[in-house]
Amino acid sequence: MSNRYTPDAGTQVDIYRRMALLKANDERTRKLFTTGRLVSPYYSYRGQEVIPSAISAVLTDEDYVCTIYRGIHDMLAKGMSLKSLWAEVAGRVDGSCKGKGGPMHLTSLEKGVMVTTGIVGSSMPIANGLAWTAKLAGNGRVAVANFGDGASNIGAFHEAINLAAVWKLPVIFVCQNNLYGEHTTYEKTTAAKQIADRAVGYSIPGVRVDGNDPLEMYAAAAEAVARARAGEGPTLIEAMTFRFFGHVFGDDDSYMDKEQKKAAMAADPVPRFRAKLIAEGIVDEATLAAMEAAIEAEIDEAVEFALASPLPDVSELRHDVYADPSVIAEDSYA
Amino acid sequence: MSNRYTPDAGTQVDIYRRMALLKANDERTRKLFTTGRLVSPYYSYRGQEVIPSAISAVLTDEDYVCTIYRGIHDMLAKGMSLKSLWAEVAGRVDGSCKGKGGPMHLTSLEKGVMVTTGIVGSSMPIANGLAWTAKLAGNGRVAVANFGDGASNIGAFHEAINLAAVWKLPVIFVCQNNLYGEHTTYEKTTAAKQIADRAVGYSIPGVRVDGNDPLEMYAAAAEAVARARAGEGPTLIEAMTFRFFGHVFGDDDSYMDKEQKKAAMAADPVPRFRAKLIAEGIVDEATLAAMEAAIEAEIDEAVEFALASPLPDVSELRHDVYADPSVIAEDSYA
Amino acid sequence: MTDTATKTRAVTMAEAINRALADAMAEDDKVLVFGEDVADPEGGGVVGISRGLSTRFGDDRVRSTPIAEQAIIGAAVGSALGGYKPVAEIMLMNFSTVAMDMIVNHAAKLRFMTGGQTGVPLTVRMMTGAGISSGGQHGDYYEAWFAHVAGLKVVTPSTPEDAYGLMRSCIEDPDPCIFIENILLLAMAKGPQPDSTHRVPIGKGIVRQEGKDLTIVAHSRMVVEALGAAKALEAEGVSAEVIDLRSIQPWDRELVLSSAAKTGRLMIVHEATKQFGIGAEIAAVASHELFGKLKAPVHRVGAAFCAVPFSKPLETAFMPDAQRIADGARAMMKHG
Amino acid sequence: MTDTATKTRAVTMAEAINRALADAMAEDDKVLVFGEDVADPEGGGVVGISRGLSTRFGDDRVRSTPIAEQAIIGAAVGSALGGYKPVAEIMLMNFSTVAMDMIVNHAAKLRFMTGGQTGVPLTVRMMTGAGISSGGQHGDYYEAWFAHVAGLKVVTPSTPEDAYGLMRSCIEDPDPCIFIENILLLAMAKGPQPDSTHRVPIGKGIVRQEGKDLTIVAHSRMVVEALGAAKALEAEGVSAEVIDLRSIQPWDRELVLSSAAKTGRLMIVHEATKQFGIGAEIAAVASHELFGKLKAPVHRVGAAFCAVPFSKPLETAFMPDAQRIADGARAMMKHG
Ligand SMILES: Cc1ncc(C[n+]2csc(CCOP(=O)(O)OP(=O)(O)O)c2C)c(N)n1
Ligand SMILES: Cc1ncc(C[n+]2csc(CCOP(=O)(O)OP(=O)(O)O)c2C)c(N)n1
Ligand SMILES: [Mg+2]
Ligand SMILES: [Mg+2]
Repeated sequence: MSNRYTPDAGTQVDIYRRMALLKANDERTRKLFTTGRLVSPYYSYRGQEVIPSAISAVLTDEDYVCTIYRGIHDMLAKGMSLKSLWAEVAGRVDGSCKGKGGPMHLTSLEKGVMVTTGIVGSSMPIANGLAWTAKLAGNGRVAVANFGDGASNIGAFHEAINLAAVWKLPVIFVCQNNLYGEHTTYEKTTAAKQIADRAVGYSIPGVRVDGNDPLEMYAAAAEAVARARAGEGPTLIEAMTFRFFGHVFGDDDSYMDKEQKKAAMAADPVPRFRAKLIAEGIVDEATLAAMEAAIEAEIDEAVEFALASPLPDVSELRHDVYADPSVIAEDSYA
Repeated sequence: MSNRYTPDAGTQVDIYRRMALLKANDERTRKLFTTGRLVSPYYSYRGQEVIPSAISAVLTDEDYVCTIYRGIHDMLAKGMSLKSLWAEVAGRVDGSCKGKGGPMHLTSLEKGVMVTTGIVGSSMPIANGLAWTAKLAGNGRVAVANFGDGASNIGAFHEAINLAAVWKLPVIFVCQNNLYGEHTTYEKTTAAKQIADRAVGYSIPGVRVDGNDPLEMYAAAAEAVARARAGEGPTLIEAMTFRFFGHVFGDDDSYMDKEQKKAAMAADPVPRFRAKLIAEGIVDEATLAAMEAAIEAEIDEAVEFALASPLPDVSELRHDVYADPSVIAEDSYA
Repeated sequence: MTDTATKTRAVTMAEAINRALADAMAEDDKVLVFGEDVADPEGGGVVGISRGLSTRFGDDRVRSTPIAEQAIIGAAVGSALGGYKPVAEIMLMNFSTVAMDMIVNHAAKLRFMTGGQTGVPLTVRMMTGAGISSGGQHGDYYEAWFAHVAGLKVVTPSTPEDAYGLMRSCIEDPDPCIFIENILLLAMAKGPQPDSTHRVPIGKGIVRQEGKDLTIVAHSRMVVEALGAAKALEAEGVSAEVIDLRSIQPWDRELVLSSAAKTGRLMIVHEATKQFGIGAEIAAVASHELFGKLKAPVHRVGAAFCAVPFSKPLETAFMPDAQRIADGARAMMKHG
Repeated sequence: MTDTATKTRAVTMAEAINRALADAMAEDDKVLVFGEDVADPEGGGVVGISRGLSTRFGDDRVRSTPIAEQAIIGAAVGSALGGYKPVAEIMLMNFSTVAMDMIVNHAAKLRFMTGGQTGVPLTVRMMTGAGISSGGQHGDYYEAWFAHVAGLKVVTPSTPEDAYGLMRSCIEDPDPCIFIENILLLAMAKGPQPDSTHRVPIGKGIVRQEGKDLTIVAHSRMVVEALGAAKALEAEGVSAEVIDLRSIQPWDRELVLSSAAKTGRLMIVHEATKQFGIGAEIAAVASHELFGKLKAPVHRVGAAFCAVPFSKPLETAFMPDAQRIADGARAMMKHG
């Protein structure tokens, strides 16, 4: 890891702030799902907070992010409004997608969160297109494509990285390797010793990093973003991590290695980084406690806002299919 | 190149026999297309004769081959009957596919030529399935998947090789790298320095060989087949070659580097190997001349057979859609 | 093949399919089962359809795959060509969009393109259906696409018995079959457990309820809604005949046309969007064959023309239901 | 948008599309063109549709791609989201089967799933059509699939003028458009070269020939066959009205229904296989809307239910032609 990309103290605290927000938000979400106040599949990202928190610290609001069903951490770290996120998760009119998309299809244009896909692999080819527009416009933006370890075996991964490499697009391919795709282990499905090795086949840099180490993650992201902005093309980052609550919330974890899971949860990166920041004197406990309290209050407010927002009217089925709703025959709704 | 896999004199002559057959067959085909006696797109393989000739020398009739629109060399080298091939190319009832498939969709069950696809990349996932059955049955067969350099950038390539690697399937992935995909060069489309490099991403052996050198090609094929039969899994072979007559016969070659093409044609592997065999005293000129004359005669006979074979009756549209033609409503043909 | 069922204890549709796979594997060692998460270490399928199979029949024949649907269907095509009887799972129908080449250009066409030299006796299982708040990319019905492709067969059971019988028929069929499972029905549909000789012939529908005033044709979960509508209509003195198509390609023209000829009124219901759905084909054939003989125009009910929406009231309004079906029937009764 | 054309010299459909792309690129620097072999060093497209564009507008905006249709359509979706107007080429419609996810789950749905926050104003060009001995994987028509997907628009010109006008309309449209080119028509269809203001509104058909005894609805190359049939019928005293649909999604219900109401007889012709083709939707709607008003059942003509066969006599018999259309019309004239 090169020293060139060590985050300064302020940035480290900023990364922690994002991590704390993500952790608190996931905890709140699981709570509301558990009590039945919200109902839908929920793909908890708990345990993977470091990755987008560190990456987002090197991005601007104008940079693009494409992510997946397990992607709320990516959006929140990028700065998406908690209120419009929660209202969308609750399926309300004030949701970022008017309740039409839901937790698997969030978009936040102001923060560059362009696409959230439920199809494994599909974040990558779309990120290329966004990166291409940045290159055409010469505006210096980059696009980040998030995906899982399982997605590294699907065709879209290959096609997208090859195209990005030959066109030298400003994309960062971020594989959040949590060792499982649904219930199947990395080893059973993935022939590469490490996914980062696949970069060789595209003549681009590929690095495997500890995705639960904020400094290592930051350095990798900063280097990749710098390369992209400098016109040097894409980078493949394989960020090693773990998901604490299985594939979809409510899963039984019988398919998991219990020791592995216990160890991962014991090494929870959020309290770990918190303790490190305090131990190194970068920030004091009271400041972090106040930050965390503020986050809880912000989440309280967002949840309240969301649940107070009305449900959409059924006439909404006719809108946003095409820009002009009149092209749809009336009896298409019979 | 290891000495373990040097073909003996008889095998070298056998490889040459296949090459001579392929060359003569392509020449005859182009002639018939030029005179308008046959009409359809034709993807000449002239220049690529060595690859399947050397590979087929290490295969049995029971081994499987999946190939592509540019694949008649692969079939003939594997031993497909000239008569049923020619009758199919001419769209006649005695064609291997009763005239329904045509030159882009030939199949020859007796020789293990299972699928000829017109879709770039699609030979590979299907070859896996065949290889899997060989493994399940424990019959020692292998499956060869042929494809082009352009196909190495499509999703199916990636998915298929990864699956073959994790399941240790007895497949040989043979990339016939003729430097162009339709009219686009390798460099413009392919981020890998060499396609063989992509094997790293699947933890399998990947070799780039001179696909116009029969000994080198034989050695690579023999090693890959031996590995496959021994249960050690797939190999990716990138065989460097060149196609003399463009993408589809009749193409203008304005998109090609003229010097490159001239040099490739000057280094025509068929006369080159012929001269070498004679120079090394492996076989004498008269023997080869007789062999070539026999090949011409065999082609004469096949062409005559094909053109004498009747065209299919239109009632054939109703057959071979399903095993049982009665499932199709009569008015589906109105 | 005859349609027979010996009844014993009640099972869910998920259990019936599981049993069909197990029985087929036990009877024919050429039957293979594979797809994402299908083996027991991975839970035997995301909703347990293949539970127990890898333990019983071994890792050779029952395999969890990488997330790579082209490779999955490719392996199915290749193993079918090699003489096996693969049953591949595409977890949800929307994911078939990454494997359409293998299904349409290869599985469907190889028999014809090879002049009958080869056949591709594979079965692809796909779950789908709206109603579980999974949003726009997890609940589409594309049976109309598959039915439009010569060479494919398409079945969509609505009961455990039919699921068993159709799965066994698909596996034994010499041609590629698309087996569509409604995600709600898998747990919700309960019925007698068929014995191992039970088969449902592909292409044969069934009358679920007899009636004389109008015919409602449905498949998959919409059969349940159609029966609900029929009940409501009965209370109003309208007698609806409900036909469960069970197979979409081929579909049972004889049954549908004879029923419609009898009642004089035909409605088709499906969860796919109405426009260009399979209801169009059935309506077109019926309007043609029964020209001048129907009392009312053929009526179609389908999902709204949009992606499956997330928010509950939208998702509920998106899907056809008993009320919309009954409303349509009431309007039809004003004719003729 | 109005349908206007100023006529000058005759051009082929290929030239008209080329001109439409060039004019659009000249007027709006957000228009991008890409696909396999489309740039000039690669010949400007396999049949030259994009010839001259990369030379004139530069390698940034006109790009030959790897053979990777998911990446191509992904780049189109992403660049459309980023404010550009991509025109992507999928060389042949059969190859869209490897990119259906990007088209169906993403391009079509993103506007709806994002609650209108984003739109995906892309155009995908696809050639197709039987008749050139290219066998079973190079000539399919899947317009019925695309038309079934909410969010997509689908157009299928049969003349150079319409090709120009529809291409300009597709590029300017805020939603994703599938632009279907018949491979024979590209060179065969000749007509006046429209000026740069010419647009054909998406969703509007056109009467190619007026008639009073029956209405024949066709699109793409089948319009040529329908006109051929109309000519033969005229000699027999049967006056056929021929409608060129031009757009499939949305299609011009008003035009089709008013013509069919006038003539009392409706036939729909397409090169896709008849079963579950777009003719079914049109027949279903017309049979519904004109219930009791038609003199004969709606008749559909489509390709045989099999893969496109290679051998010439089979390929010829596979495709609908003027004779089959005229035969159908003669049979219809016996009714009513
Ligand atoms: C094309 C496709 N196939 C299958 C699925 C079902 N599915 C959803 S998530 C998932 C696992 C993905 O694993 P990974 O890429 O490692 O991401 P993670 O969920 O671990 O974050 C699967 C198989 C899908 N959504 N899309
Ligand atoms: C999925 C798909 N996309 C595009 C095509 C059109 N096409 C046919 S051959 C070809 C070039 C393939 O190049 P390569 O793989 O190098 O094989 P070669 O023809 O050189 O032997 C293309 C693009 C196709 N057949 N299938
Ligand atoms: Mg994972
Ligand atoms: Mg090539």
